[in-house]
Amino acid sequence: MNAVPLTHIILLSTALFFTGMYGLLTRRNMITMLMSVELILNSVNINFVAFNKYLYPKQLEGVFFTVFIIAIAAAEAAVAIAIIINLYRTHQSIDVEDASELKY
Amino acid sequence: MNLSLLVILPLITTLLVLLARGGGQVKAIALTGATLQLLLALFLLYAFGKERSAGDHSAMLFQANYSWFAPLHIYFHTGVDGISVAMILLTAFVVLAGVLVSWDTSFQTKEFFFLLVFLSAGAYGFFISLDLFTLFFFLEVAVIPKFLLIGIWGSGKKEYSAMKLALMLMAGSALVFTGLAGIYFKAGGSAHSFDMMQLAGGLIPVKVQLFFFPFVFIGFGIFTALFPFHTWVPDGHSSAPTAASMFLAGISMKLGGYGCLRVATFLMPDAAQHYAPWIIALSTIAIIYGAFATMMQTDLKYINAYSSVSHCGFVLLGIGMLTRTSVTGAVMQMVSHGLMTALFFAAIGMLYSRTHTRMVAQLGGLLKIMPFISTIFILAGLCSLGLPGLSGFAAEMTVFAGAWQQPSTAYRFATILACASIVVTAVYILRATGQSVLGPVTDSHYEQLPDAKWNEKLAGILLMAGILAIGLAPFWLQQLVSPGAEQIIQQAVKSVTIK
Amino acid sequence: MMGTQFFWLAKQELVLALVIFLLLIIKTGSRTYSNTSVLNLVNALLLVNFLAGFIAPADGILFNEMFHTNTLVTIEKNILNLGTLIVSMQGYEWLKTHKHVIEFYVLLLSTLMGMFFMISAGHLLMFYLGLELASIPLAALANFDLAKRQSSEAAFKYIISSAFSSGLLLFGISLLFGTTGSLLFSDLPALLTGGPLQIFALVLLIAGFAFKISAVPFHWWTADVYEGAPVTVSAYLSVVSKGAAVFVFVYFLYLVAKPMAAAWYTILFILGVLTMLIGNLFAVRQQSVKRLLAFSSIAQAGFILVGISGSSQAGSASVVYFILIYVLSNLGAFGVASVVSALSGKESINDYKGFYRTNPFLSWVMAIALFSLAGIPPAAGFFGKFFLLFAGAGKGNYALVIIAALNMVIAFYYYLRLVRAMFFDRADQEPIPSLDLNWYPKIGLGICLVGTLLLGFFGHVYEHIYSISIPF
Amino acid sequence: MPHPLHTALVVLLPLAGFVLLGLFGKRFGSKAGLVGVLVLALTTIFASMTAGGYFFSNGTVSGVFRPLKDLSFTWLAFSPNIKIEIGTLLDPISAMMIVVVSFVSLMVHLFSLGYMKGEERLHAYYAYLSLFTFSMLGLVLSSNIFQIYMFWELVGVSSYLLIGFYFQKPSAVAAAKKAFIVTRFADLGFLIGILVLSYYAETLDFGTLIQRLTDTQSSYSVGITAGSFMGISALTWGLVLVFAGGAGKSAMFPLHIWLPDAMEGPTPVSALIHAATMVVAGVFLVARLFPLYAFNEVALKVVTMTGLISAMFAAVIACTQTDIKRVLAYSTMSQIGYMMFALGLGAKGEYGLGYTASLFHLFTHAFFKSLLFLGAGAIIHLVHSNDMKDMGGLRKFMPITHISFLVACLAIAGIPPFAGFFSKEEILSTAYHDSFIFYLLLLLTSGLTAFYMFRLYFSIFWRREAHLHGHHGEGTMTMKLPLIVLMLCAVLAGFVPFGHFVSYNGQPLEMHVDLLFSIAPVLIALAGIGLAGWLYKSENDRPHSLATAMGGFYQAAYRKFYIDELYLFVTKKILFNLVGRPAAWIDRHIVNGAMNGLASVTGSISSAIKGLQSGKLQQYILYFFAGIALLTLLLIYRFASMPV
Repeated sequence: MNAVPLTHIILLSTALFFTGMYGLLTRRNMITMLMSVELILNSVNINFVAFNKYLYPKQLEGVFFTVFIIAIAAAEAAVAIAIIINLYRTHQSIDVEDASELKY
Repeated sequence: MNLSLLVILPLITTLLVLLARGGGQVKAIALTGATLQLLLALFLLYAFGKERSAGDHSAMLFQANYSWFAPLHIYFHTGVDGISVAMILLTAFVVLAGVLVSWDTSFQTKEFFFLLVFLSAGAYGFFISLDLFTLFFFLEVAVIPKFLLIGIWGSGKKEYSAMKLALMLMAGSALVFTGLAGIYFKAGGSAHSFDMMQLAGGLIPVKVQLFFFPFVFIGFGIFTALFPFHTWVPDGHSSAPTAASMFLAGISMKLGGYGCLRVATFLMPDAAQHYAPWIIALSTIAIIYGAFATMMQTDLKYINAYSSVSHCGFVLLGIGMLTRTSVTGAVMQMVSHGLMTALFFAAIGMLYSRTHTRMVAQLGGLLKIMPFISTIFILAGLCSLGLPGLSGFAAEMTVFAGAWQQPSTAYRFATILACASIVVTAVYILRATGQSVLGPVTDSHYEQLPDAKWNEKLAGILLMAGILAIGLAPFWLQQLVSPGAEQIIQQAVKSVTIK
Repeated sequence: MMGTQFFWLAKQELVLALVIFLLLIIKTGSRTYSNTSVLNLVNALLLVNFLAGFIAPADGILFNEMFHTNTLVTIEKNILNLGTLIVSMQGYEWLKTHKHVIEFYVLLLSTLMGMFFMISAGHLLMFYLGLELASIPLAALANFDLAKRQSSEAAFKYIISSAFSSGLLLFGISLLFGTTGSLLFSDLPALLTGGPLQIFALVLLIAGFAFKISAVPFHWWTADVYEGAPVTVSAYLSVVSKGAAVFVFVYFLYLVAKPMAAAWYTILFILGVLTMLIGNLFAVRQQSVKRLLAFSSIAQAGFILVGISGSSQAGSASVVYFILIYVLSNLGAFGVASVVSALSGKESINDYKGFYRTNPFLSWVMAIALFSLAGIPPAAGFFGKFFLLFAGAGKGNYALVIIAALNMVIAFYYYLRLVRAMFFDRADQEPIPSLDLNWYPKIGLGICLVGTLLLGFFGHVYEHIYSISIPF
Repeated sequence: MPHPLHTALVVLLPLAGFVLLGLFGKRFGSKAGLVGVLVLALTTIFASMTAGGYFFSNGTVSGVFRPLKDLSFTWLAFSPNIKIEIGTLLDPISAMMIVVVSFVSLMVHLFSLGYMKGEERLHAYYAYLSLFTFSMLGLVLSSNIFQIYMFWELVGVSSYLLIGFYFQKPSAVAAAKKAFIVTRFADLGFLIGILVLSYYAETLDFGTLIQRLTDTQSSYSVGITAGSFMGISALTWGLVLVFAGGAGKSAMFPLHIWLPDAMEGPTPVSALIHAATMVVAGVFLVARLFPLYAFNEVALKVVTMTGLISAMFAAVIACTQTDIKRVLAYSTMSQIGYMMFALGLGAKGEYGLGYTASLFHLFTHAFFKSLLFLGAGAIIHLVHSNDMKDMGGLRKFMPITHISFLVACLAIAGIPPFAGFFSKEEILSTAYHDSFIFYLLLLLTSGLTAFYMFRLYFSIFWRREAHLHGHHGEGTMTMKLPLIVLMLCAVLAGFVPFGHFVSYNGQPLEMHVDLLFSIAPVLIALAGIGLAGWLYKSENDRPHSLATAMGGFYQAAYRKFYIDELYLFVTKKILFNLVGRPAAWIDRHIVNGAMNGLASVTGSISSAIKGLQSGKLQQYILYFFAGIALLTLLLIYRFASMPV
């Protein structure tokens, strides 16, 4: 049952987190960036679930939190995509480099 | 009497100014308000004298204490001693004169008088405050009107000057603020207080004093043109409209001097002793250096502005010398310089409004064309160079006499240098008068120019009356101020004996 | 039992929810409605909402401590209500021609509701939900100038930044959960030990807050979003959204993270200094009024951090008091910028040259607001800032106070630049014409002006706030 | 019947005149002069009554004159001890001075009626004259050293106003400025001297000051002699500094440069201020503090030497000038040099002969010198020129002026029985008793005096036949009358038994004229007159060839020994260029530059970091994350105490 230790799962989530970070920082496509953010959120989800399962098995807080995060991530993605679509209308591009008029 | 009236009266005036219709009404209201202020100030003088002669020798009279921000121990605590009364009188004189000389303002009259009268409210509030918070509040209240007065109605590079003045004064306030924070939290254990009368009894530990005194002193010093933080003075004064120049030099710079005295020296006597050599050194530099710099100026307003640097040096010198006489002299110098410089600026403003130049070289022979204006110009000059019978003499001599009471050779040397500045003063004053109002008429257009109008005459006469009242009979001012000075100095002297 | 209590304690949220539902019904129900009537209705409802906040404030908890409220919380929500009302009135000129007025208000009020839940949160989950409810619709709002490129860019930057920041915040919460096993505010203090993971969690959480109140180095989105978004939304962001985050931040630090006070004090110190400095330095050379105000609001956040760092009852009271004043003064400034932008389309400082000659009232509102932001009496900002910095000084960290005080000088410079443009300079091109305002924005600006001028003089306002604010 | 009130009236009447004329002068129009004269006449009457009363009834106690102090009130109290008490102090010298001052002033007022007729600002002129008279009378009656300083300054400013009366003439304005500034500079010494003396004596009152500091037993005296700076005792410092003030007002070398220029003022003013009254204030001041000076060898030496040098120096220059007023100015300086010299020796010799001699000379000099100036005024009024080259043969046109001028010249040359003879005799006698060299030098100077005065006289009244066309006569009666009155004084003043009234210790001092002693001075004076007659009585080229023969020395004297140039160099080149200009420059560029620099540094930092806000979202995220990473590292390093 306990074949997979908590640290491994934490490592996984950390890896996922940094994958997300990496994607967020390097991808120029806005949709990909949005996906990278989702990765970060998912690493958090893994954390919650793992902590809940391994450390505080009698509680449900972690699990519930995860449920809410997933729900909200969906809402967030919806709004973000709407914004990106709108941005595409004005910019004719979803390259993040093109959306850098506001500066200094 | 209720001291708050001094603040309320100008505030009501400003309100009425706002509600007034048309320039005429605005002016009439402002004039009435300023006259009432003067009457109130004179009544205060009378009431103060009566109370004192009735045997009330408490440090501050007419005290009133209202809670303002109770959790922070902030009170609206008012009270006056002789020093404050003297400063209030000065304010009243300059305000009325300022309103009078601005009579011809036609551009945005309402705003102009609103700001002008509003400034006076700040000054009164400052002088009656016994609570550091309210004092600081009133110190800063004046910033906006000053800035706007210079920037809107000023001349020359007014924007630059207004910015510079506002920023440097703000920097001064920032330093004062830091000092206040230190005093508040470090004085006497957990009993946080802003009340000067409570803080005065040597409540602030010496270490704290030594750390925070420079903040407070330099902070207020910036207001009163402490070298090398005086550079706003020439620019600010020269760009400001006449009434604002009068106000700046006549009252606003005095806020600094008063603060140096009432807050820095009174509350932190040990530090005042400790830093006295620095204060004296800086003020002596300001006196001499200011005087020499004045000598090279060619613009009348710059001349007066730089000479203010020099003259305000006397104030700081008097404070730094820390004797009863010198401190009395410093206060007298504040009053005297306030009146004198206001008169000077008024005269310059009148000349400028007619000839449209302030350059000494372009003026000349105006005594014949405008005898009244030229006469007050010359009289202001004579007061500035310390002619007996005018206020400058009595004040400066009191500073010198007080300074000389310090036996240290270095202090004596500083005093002699300060005395020597009166020669330089004579040089630049006589150069300025000699070239601008005396000598041949340089421009035939000047021949047609009119002399002072009733309002200008009244302003000149008013300020002259003040100057003469001190110059001919300085004893009343000296007796008014001296007990207050004594009280401030006592702290410093006491702290020496404790050491 | 539970029923009535619920109605009383969550009454502000409920009123808000009713308003939102009403708007949705109108939207779905009627096909033809005029913008002005909607605006009349909404403003009236918002006024009712604001006034309702004062009725029978009660203390209590709901949903197993998930939700709590007390007089302080009520006042905080009222402040936010007031801010929203003013924003709405000032946005009148922009909204009356906008195609999606109802949607605007639905989104706006949803975020407000999110903030209410955030403030009332007693559990990190509740807090997170409130936070997201407050953030996501804001991104949509930022894009509300639908045809403008900059508006979309701003919205995109905001949503991604916000999502990233909540990702980090959640990561922090997950670590907190991992190390303590509880996310209930009342349990947490006892469980905090100060281990490395908890410190990491703390940093992440503070970064989440810092993002919302735009503290350096988590502020990068601020200026871009403020500039790109419609002015009304920027105003809302800078005042209401920031205010709500500050309230929760204080609550979190003072009550929940108290055992780690030494650690967060250090963070606040660093962030405070950086925020003031960077905010001011960037503001100094801005040409756009909105951007100027954006950086100014960043710098203000620095001052708020100084106040929070005071770690005392005076500190928390001063923060609330400051926010109240800040709401009025910042909305004064944004309000003028908003009507000017809506009616003349001008947004640069140079455009404001000669403004005083054509629009004296707006100039005075702007000037007083700016002086208040700069902390110059008699504007209330003086009192707010004085107390904030004083609270900071109470900790004995005078270096912080000196830096803050000197920063006020720099800040004063750029506020004066704008005042100078309005009052001193003559316009080099066509000045902004005399603007004919509807009475909504006029009232909105009037409230700001009067409030900014008079608030400082009523000592018992502060006294009251002090008496109910969070002790340390 | 000297009543304190009378003494006060002596001072207050001219003040009232000043206020009246200053405020309402315009209303009087051309009558302003009459008002002035009337006030001054009253003043003179009160002054004479006061002085008469003092000398003849209440001044003496058992034959010795005692100072009378009256009407004292505290004007300004610096500290409980050191306070300015305004009051009057009557003693022999002040009693003598009020008479001289008011009398000469009256004469000048009278003379001005004619001289200044038709002047536009006549009321201002008379107002200034009244102001001056007030200040001068106040000065001599001062009972307090600070009071004297105040009036001292007032005298200075009224002199400024009068010299610069023709304010549209740049040279007049410059001269007035110069006079004021030079004396101001000297007054600095006076002021510091007062501070030094009062610090040790703890009083400002003359009587108390002198009494405390001369009492060698008192702690005050011990203190001031013990206190020293740079090896010189505080008393010496104080006295020398005070003397510096006196020397400035009295135009002693090297502070004399203002006096010749001051001749730019209206000539009657020169008669009043620069001949009879203000310029002798220095002598008066030293006399006032004489007991203290007598106490200090060094200070006295300074006084003596200054007097001697000035006397000789001015006499030499006077021989070469061609502006008649300048000649008179240098002559004044020379004569005051005599007075100073004698005063410096006043503590020696028989019963302080020098003291009496000095003041006696002051007394007689006042009459004949003001007479000379008024005469010169009358001449200038006629010729409209100051230069003796434009004159000659005027004796026919102005007989009264001629005679009075001659009498005055004889008086100043020291020819018996004119007034100057007696007083100069006493001074020479003082010198003779002290040092033979001094005596010889003074004798030579007195020869020079006779020479230059008669050079002046001959050049004006003889030399050539003049043809004046359309001149308006010698002047009005009001101009002639003062000449005649003063001429009488110049003849008779010498016979006043001066020593009876004014002496070092208040006891009468018998002065006697030793005929044998008089031979040498009179002879040398006659020689001077003879030489002058030979050179200038008729037109010839002897003066020119003599001047050429003297070469460089003549040039140097003509150029006033380049003292003015030296001053100009010091002020314009050194003070203006090396102090003033740099101060102004430093202020604008360095101090102000530093303030502006702070602003621009802030601005450039701002520009330097603007790239951080690049507008690129991914960079923002990076910074965001970097911020978290750094904070975490820092905090874990600092605060993490225990493992997870």
